[in-house]
Amino acid sequence: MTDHGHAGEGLLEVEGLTIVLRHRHRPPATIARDVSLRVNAGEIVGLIGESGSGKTMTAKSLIGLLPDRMEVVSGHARFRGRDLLHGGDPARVRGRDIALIPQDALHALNPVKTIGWQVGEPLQVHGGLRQRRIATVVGDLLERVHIPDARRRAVDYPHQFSGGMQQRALTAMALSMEPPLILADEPTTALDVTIQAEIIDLIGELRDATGASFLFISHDLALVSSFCDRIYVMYAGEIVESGTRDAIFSHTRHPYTRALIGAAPRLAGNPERLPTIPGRIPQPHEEIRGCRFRERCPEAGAACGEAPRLDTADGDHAFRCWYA
Amino acid sequence: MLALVFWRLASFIPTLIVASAILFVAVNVVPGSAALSALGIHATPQALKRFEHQHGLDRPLAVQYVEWAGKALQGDFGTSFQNAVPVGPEVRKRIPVTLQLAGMAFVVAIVLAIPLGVLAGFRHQTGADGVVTTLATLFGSTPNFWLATLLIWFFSLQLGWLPTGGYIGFAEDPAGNLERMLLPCIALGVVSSGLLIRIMRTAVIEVMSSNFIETARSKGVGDLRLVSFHVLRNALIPFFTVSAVEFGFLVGSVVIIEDVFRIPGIGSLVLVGIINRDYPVLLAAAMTVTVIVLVVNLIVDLAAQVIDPRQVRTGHGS
Amino acid sequence: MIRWLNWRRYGLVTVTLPVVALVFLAAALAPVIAPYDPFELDVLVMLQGPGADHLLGTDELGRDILSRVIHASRVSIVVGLVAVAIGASGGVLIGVLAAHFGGAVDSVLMRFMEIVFCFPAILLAVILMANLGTSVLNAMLAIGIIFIPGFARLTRAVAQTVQRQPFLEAAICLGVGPLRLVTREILPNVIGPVLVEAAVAFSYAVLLESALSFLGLGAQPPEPSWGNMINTGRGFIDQAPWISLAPGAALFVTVFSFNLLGDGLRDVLDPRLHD
Amino acid sequence: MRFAVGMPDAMLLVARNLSRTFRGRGLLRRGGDVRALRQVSFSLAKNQTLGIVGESGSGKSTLLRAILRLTPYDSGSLAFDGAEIATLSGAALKDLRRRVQPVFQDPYATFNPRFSIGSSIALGFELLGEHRRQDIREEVRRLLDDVGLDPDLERTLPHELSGGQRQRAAIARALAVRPDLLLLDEPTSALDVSVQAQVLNLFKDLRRRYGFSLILVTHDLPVVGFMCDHLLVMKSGEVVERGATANVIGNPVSAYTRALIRSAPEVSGKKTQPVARQ
Repeated sequence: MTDHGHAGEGLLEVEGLTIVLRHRHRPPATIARDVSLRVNAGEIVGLIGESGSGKTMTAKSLIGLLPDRMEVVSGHARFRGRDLLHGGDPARVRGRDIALIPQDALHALNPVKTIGWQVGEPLQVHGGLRQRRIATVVGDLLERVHIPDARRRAVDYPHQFSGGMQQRALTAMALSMEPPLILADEPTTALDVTIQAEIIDLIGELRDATGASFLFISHDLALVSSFCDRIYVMYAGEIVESGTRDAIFSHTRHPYTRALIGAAPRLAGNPERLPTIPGRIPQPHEEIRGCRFRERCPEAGAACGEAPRLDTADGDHAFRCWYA
Repeated sequence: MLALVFWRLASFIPTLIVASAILFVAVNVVPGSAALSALGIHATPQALKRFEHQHGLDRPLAVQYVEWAGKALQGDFGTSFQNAVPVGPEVRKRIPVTLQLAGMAFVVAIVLAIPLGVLAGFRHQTGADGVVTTLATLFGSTPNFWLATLLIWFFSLQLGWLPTGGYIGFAEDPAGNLERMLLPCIALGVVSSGLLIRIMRTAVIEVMSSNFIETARSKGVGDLRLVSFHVLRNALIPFFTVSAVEFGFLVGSVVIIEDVFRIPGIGSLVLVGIINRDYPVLLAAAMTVTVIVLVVNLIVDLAAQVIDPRQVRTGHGS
Repeated sequence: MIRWLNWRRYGLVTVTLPVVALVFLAAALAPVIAPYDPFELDVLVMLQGPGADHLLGTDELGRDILSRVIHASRVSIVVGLVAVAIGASGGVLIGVLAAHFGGAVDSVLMRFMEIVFCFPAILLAVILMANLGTSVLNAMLAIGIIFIPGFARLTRAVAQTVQRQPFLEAAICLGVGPLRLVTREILPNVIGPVLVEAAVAFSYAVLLESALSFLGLGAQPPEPSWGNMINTGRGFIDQAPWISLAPGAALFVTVFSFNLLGDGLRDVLDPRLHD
Repeated sequence: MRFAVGMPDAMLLVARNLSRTFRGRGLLRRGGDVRALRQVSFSLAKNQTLGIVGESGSGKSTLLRAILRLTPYDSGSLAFDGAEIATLSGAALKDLRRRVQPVFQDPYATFNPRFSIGSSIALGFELLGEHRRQDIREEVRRLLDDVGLDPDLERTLPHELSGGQRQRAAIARALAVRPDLLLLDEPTSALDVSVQAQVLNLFKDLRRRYGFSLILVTHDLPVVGFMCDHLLVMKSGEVVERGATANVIGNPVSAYTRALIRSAPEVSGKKTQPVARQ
């Protein structure tokens, strides 16, 4: 376990983070609004949301990788007590303190560089290691993510790896500087389900072995229900519910979370019709008065005309709803 | 990999045959005019017939082609109608001149294109991009013979810095050679760079939008390292493949530029052949230019395949 | 109900269209707007610099340069239009056929096109002109033929991309016949890129025609063309640079604006790009 | 295991020992062959729903394309309503094209970007040839309403719609020719969970209303669990298991099916089990 010396405080603390997308002709659109989240040392935390919920941009803002026209307009993000958003060079944090495992493994790898070179690149950029030492470390890393015949295959190019192996290589790359926090951005979306299960298993194994924390970003509530310690659910740029896995799935409070859980089909015992959420997710530029889920919410009432705050009910379990 | 190179080389032979046949037909598209122009318009019909028979011009075109191609393969391009001198040695003498001109001009074009293209692509949709893109269109829209004329007017006649044309071998007088090559290379190279800048820019934009760029950034890779290790090599693969076509255009333009600067290369020999209706000369010169272009295309193609690891056969099961 | 244009991205087109229109207008109304007869000799004003009488000066035979530049635009425009028409119609036909039939037809057609495409265009034009005879008509023909492979390659590439699209399979599965498949699904998607290519090819045709005339293989004196005027001017470049400068500038502006128009069309005709 | 009960003439689609090998390319052609389908047999009765489950490279897409006659097969037999699909021509082929309609994975790519949604759907009615021109527009609007879209969306271009809306439009286009069999190729894997639920419900509603049979090709076992009566599990071109969905999921016989079931994420807080590492 990494000892970060801030007892009782999270490894990563995000508070009131708001990200906007600037338009040339339109008023700015809010991509993420007042997002607060915490990742403790050694935790796997899930950040869940459908497309357009702002989950990926929230994560990218932490390492300064927002697209050109997006920017953080308010809020704080502290990593081990150090401010990530204001001052400081995000390039120094990236890969060293906070690493990223990207989605779509094939396209996330440079096609003209060998796997070994790419896995070792953070060591080249951040570490003062000698070439030969890097080669050894890279071999160890590839072995650690269970790439068979790792040392020999380090000289292969990405297209010579299968999808699952590419994702393993990207995981090794994220581990190379032994960062305390790893952001995993839908790392299994492009993979077959059996391979997906392998990668999930690998992440759990690496957490146990290295003590690193993971912020696991996904659109798949079912997937994260199997292995995340705590979960944040995002809807239309806001966190609507957060808590331990048990709290989220066994004591669901927010109507959106409940609807999302119900909407996923099961292997067996499905109802004749799946419960659905009427309407569609509001676009970031749409002005909405009150609760952003109100229009689609089966439980909406008079109070919803005013935007609810993210309230903590019992212990760690919080939700953004007047009626929950 | 080897099989790929082998096939590319093997397919070069039919390419050469088709290309030379096209040229042969293009040159001989109007029958009988060779004799007329060689002997003048007052020649008797009998004299014309005799000339045609003597040079084998009265036989079917296909037969003439096979005979010409067979001899050309051995370096024999026949003798000039005009002065009965063998054409081969004349062509050989001029090849280095044109190669130097085209090569240096292409270097000028590439030296302009790669940094400007990278700058524009890397700073896509910024002011720098706009300036470079406009510049590229300006360059590409300039008629090279007009630019050549302006360059001579300004640098040679107004300022008197450089000679107006002519040629001196590099071995004889390196400074004199470069002095005379400078303006033609600029005229050719700047115009060619127009298209090349755009190609490079497009290639860089394409690479920059790839996911692996973000992966590299997430590792803490800075701009300089990003461009040199991740962007450049990926962008150069399409760049060189497409720029080969532009090289063909550049070599074609040599015909005009050599004329403007009075450079005794293959290009001006083409014009000599045309003006004199000297078909053996015209064919030999045109064929040489074509072969240069095709060979460069071949080399670039092979090089692009060699630097692209995706062409390598998968070694392990994947 | 085809929607062609995305007028939100018309910026570049609105800037260049007036220039392009001006060039076309000058060509169409040349006899009306030209201040002098382009063939009229006036030995009294030989090699006169730009001035009130002759805005762009006169040439070695005392002819008004402005009038000759205006009249010369006719050669360029006509050659450009006809050559592009020949190249585009021939190329699109070959490209669609190659993409549609595939297999051996495709291989033979495209291999041949590939070889012609690799040919230095100017060289081919020069040789064709030398043998067909130097005339404006032959220049159109030669340049048009040279354009065919480019259009064929482009058309085939776009058509093949379209053919790999799921929407084509969706149409096949609906039972759309081969002819309708080409006219409804493939051609509408080909036309956009072909129009863009046509604008760029037009500028290139104007350049090529001028190059041929410059070498004495295109329009023949005394008929004015920008190429032969630049060539004539070379002989007097020291005393009278305007003889070469004026037609060169006209040529340059025309080529430049057509290239920009091509860029603008690229933006406007893409249905997917939006702000 | 025979799961298609009923009279033989009630069989809509029958595959027997269907095989297809993609030849490897190259000069020496060593070991490049891919056996996409190996002796695949199954049958589909009228009004049945069949899920075909498999991961990438399982041959499920090749099978689907063979049924649509977008790709040939090497050996075996594949009969639609008693007629061998490979030998169809002329009117019979036209008939197959009408009666079997696909809905593909990426709803955006299945629309010609130059045509409005309405115009793409109208094409089906035009080909059907049963409506007067002026009535087609009304039919299109009715169909859009049927699939839960605002009829006024007929004038929009594909890129102006959301993923879920596009998939609804794609379903409308397929339904325009009143097909007997709908082939769904990963119809919801590009969609969000909440949109997926809407689209899956829509399929069920429409099936009740229009009465078509359905084959659903997917890698997502729970989707089949919700949608299909019968299930075919494929791996490397072979059928490894088939039967009634509830039976297969409740009592899987093959190791691969068990692995698939274990790996399928389900909201329950249960832990997924990785399959044995390669």
